[in-house]
Amino acid sequence: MTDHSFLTVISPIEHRRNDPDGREATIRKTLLAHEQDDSPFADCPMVHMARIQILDQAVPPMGDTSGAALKTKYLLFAIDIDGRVDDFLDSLYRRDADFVHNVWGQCIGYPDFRGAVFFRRYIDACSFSNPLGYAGFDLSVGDTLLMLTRKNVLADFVSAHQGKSDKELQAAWRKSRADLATPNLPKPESF
Amino acid sequence: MSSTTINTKDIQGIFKGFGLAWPKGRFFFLNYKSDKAGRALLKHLCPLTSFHDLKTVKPDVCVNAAFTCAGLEALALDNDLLYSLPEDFRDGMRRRASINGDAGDSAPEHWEDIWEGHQVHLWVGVYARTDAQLKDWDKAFTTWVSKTKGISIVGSQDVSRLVSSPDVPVYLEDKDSQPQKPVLLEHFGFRDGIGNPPIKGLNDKHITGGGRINAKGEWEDFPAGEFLLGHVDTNGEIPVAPKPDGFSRNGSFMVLRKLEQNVDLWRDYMKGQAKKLDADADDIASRMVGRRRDGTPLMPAHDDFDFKYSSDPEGRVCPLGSHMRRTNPRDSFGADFGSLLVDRHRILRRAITYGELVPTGKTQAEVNGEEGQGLMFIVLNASISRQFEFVQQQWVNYGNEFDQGNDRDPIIGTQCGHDQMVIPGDNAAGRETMVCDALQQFVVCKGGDYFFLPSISAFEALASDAQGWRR
Amino acid sequence: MPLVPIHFKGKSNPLTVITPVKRGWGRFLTNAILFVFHHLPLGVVKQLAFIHFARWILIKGNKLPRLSEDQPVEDNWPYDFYVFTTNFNGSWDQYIDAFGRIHAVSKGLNMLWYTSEGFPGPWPMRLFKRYIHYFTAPQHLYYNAYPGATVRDIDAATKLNAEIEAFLEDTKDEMDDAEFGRRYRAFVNQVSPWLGKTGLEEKHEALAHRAVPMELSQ
Amino acid sequence: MKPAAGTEKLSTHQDKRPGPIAQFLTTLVVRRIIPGTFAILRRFAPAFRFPFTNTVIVTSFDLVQEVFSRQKDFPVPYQRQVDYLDWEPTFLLAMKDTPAYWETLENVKKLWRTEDLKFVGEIANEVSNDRLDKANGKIDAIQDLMVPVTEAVIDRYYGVPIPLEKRAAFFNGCMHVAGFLFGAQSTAPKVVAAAQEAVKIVWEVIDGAIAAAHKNPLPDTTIIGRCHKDKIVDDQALRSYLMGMIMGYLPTNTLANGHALDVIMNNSDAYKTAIGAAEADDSDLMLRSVHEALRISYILPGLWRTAPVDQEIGIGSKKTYKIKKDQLIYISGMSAMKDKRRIVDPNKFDPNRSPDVYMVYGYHFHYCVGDKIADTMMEEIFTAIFKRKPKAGGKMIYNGNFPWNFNLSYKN
Repeated sequence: MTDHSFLTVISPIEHRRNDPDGREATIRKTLLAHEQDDSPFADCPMVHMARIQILDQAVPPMGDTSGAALKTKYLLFAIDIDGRVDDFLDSLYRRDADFVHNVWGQCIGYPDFRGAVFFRRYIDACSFSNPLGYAGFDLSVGDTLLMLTRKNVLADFVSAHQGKSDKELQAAWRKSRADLATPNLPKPESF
Repeated sequence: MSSTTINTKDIQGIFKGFGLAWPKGRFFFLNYKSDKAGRALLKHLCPLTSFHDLKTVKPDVCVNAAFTCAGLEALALDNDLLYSLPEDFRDGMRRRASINGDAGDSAPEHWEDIWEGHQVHLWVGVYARTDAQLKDWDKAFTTWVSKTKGISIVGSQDVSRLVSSPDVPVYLEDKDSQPQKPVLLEHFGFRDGIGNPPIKGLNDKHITGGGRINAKGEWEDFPAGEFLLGHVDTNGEIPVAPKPDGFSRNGSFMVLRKLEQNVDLWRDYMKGQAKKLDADADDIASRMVGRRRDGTPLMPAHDDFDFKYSSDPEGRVCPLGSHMRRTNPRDSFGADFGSLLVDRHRILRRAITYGELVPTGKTQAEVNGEEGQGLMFIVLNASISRQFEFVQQQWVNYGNEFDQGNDRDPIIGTQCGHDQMVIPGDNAAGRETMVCDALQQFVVCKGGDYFFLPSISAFEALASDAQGWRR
Repeated sequence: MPLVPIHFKGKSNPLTVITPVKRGWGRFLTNAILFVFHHLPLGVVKQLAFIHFARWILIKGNKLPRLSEDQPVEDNWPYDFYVFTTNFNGSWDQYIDAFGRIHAVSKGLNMLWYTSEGFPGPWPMRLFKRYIHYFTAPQHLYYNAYPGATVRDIDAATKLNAEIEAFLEDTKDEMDDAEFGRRYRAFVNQVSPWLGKTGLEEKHEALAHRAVPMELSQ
Repeated sequence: MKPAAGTEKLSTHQDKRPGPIAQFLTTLVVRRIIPGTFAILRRFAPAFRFPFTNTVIVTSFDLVQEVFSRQKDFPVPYQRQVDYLDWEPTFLLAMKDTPAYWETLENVKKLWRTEDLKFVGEIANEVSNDRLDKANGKIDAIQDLMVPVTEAVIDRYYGVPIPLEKRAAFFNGCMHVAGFLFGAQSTAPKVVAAAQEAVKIVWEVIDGAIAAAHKNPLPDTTIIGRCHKDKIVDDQALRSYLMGMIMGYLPTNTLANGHALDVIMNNSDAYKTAIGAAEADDSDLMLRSVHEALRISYILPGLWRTAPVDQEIGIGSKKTYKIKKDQLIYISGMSAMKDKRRIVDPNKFDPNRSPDVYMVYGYHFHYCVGDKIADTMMEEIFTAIFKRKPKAGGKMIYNGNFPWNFNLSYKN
């Protein structure tokens, strides 16, 4: 069983005086384009769940009227993955480098080079460790998809073979064994 | 403002329910052209029958009434009041079709015409002891309406109670499943009207098994606020309600759905499954419903009300996917939690059947032709979205919380043609698993809407010509 | 309570709540609480089976990444960030309800948010919901590898999987038909509680209903 | 030592082999001292200037990837050597990130097409099975299997037949020129002269093939035939491309296959995986096993880059290193792929690693242009070998620092 990583990253978003939301707009546009489907994470087989949020402003406690505020906008990236963070980052970069450049590339301090190594270093510089993590189940993404598929395959088999004779049952089972043992797995995000 | 004692004179009679004492009924759906005509109608209907009346006066004819959102708007009420109405109510049932699973045959485009274009402003439910009394009232009322300008009856629906009798067979194949004692029936031949939550301060006596289960595992009655506005609910709060307090207090939201029951289809399907599974059709039917025909629970029980599900977490005795277990899961989610996760989603049902009973061996067409059979399904709750819609959507048309995946309620769920219900087997008891596949649309919604059921005093205030809540 | 639909595909919902925590003792105490929770079994939450993944993390307000000289120093923000993220099944209201109503969970939550400024406690529920809603950060991109599955589906599939593997092994060789029938039926009876079908459906009305009550979202 | 079966034809070259003591020392340096030194450097000084030289050795995963990624800041130095070799126009391997590079790359892709891989696979499959069948249970896997397969591909796919009498000289010439290009970067007159001598025979073979093709046109399944038919580039350019594609193919493949075979035969996990993959006809797993073997061993210990102006590496990380103008940078992919900070348990054979940890074919810009050809060929050769269940174990025999012989015994 692979270990589970909870990655939490907060990166500052560049805020330019002459173009107040130029970079942030690029991020928003990119996120919107990938919101429903075509998710860059779908090709990273280790990602369970991921979210990206733009933190426009920190919310002070109710009743704090001192005007406490952050001076920069931040991008929150929280992700639950199997295995090591570096493997995930490399995978994401390989699948969709443009996405990385259009999101984190717009943040303050991201070097002006292309290459997964800079992405890894940047995320490392912005990530926070030691969360209290909770995982509802102890499976990798691949195992989860396998088990879910098996569940549906078995349900279909049982339903389709109600009231069959023992002989027919055995014959059908022999035929369907392989479908159950090694079913065609759905791509992540399509189950 | 809240009080622990509830003024039953202020609450409409439907809260108590018109049981077998008033077995005949007629629903009128009315429209009024102006606020003035509306007030005339309300005034004519006063006084409505109260909860208190049903217990003491016991009139021959009982009248209750409730408004749709269009009906309240047509009364030219103050904007403050109208804007304080909750959005689910303002949307109405038609716009909430996707939440309630009203698709396919139940889709709003197939509903009866009266539900189109917000014509229905007021529901008037009339319940009588005998047919003759009902006819008299009906005649007087329709004459009055025809004479009064600006008021029209856009639709009406006869309803009546069905009572089982050993002479009228309602079983499928097994004679023994016929209810022996006379019980209130619905058209599929099952006992109806049991399992409603008892309400603190309204019920005469505590009913073990109907209410909620506290942390100690004991049964408790529900606080009134879950069903009656202006009172404390199970969270210890007064639920959000329309303003002002006088308007909503002792009132409630009412969901009315006309549910057509395809008795022939149901019986054929059950027999077909029984043949396929080499099993008893009545047994399959009762496992789908979750109770026997006469209301006996499948779970070991003290009586028809007092039983729990937590001893059967896998649904091998009473299937988790059965209609009863879905709509009132009791402590299905674990003995540790009691009914904590269920309490906020309970509903008070005040349904009444329409159409004649179809005895076994006859078809619906033979009994009453085109008219059809079914249920005027009525729900009372404090929040339509939290209670009725939640049950409909999360418990009836979705099975996650019962470990049923996407499988829907076999009786009233929206079926797509390839849906199944799994009745788990039990190796210890030597009972085989039954998978009922290709479930059919046995119950079709033919229309309905969300109503506001005001208190007696609020109804009278709305009827009065004083400026009151008008704009 | 009207519903505000959210636009993410699938059966699980994201929620991010970022509450302010005072520095100094607040920070110390929060870390101590998190340390304690690291070592607590979270059996009740597992039993409720409605959270895929959740995390709590204390982010020091003065240690936010400052990666360039041009970036202003954050000297006008005297709090730390206490970030809670979760992926849950069901509707928002139902989720928060479960938090507050289950005694063990609400006690835990009270502990976890104890140091957050202005936390009213899990009861009364209306204040609790308002608090959670007040500090919820909007989602901009959400991804779920198995949108058609809930935690309960996965739990059921896990239980089922062990049985399937055992039965596949058991029926490796051809056998007498009657014997096979007997074993097959016993197997099906055993697994029958978990045979509900799951996955994404073309149009599943139940999935549209994941909403924050309008009284809070206004 | 008795020469292994089938190596007689290369006897001219064997005469030049170093004596046993020199060979022992070379092998020791190549197999133990260099990797050991690099491991220490990787840990303590991932960018290390070799004392008294102009060379910086880069050994950590991150820094190696960084230098690879910044092709504009760190161009390749090979043009210097190419100039000595009568090699005009120059080829991809010596080019900077200029429009000319992309034009050349486009032309190369027009000639060497993805759909040809099936043909390459057929050639490799046919030749390797033929060789293994004929050898009767004992074979020198490098000289009698891998080299002939490579030569067959060059002959039948490129369209450059190598006359039998020139075969040994051609092979040696290629190895020598490759050493001159990618090796110690020395341009001492003696070294240059030797390289110019060695390259002659290679040019002879290539030019001969092009001239012959003008007389008897080749089918358009071959590179030369296709180029002549579709007039993709002129002969001068074609000549240069062929040189490049042979230089990057014959010597490196010999090195790669030898090292990979050595790892798989001597690592029980790897051996089991390879046998299993061959049995199940899982070519994907076979390929991953070969790549993993090459990660554990290597093709080349490293590659060269230069810095035309002062640079800094380690950008965005906590520690940066200065690179001075005109310093030579030796980036060791071999060392990087064993970096514990990026790769879990780097000495363990695990074919299921993320594809991102491999830099077997280089990385980013200058990523091997013929990677798929090599992959297809390796897949076929290794499948053919492991289908015959060779006896595990075996020792690679070096010639200088080149893996030269590897004796396999198997059941036919």
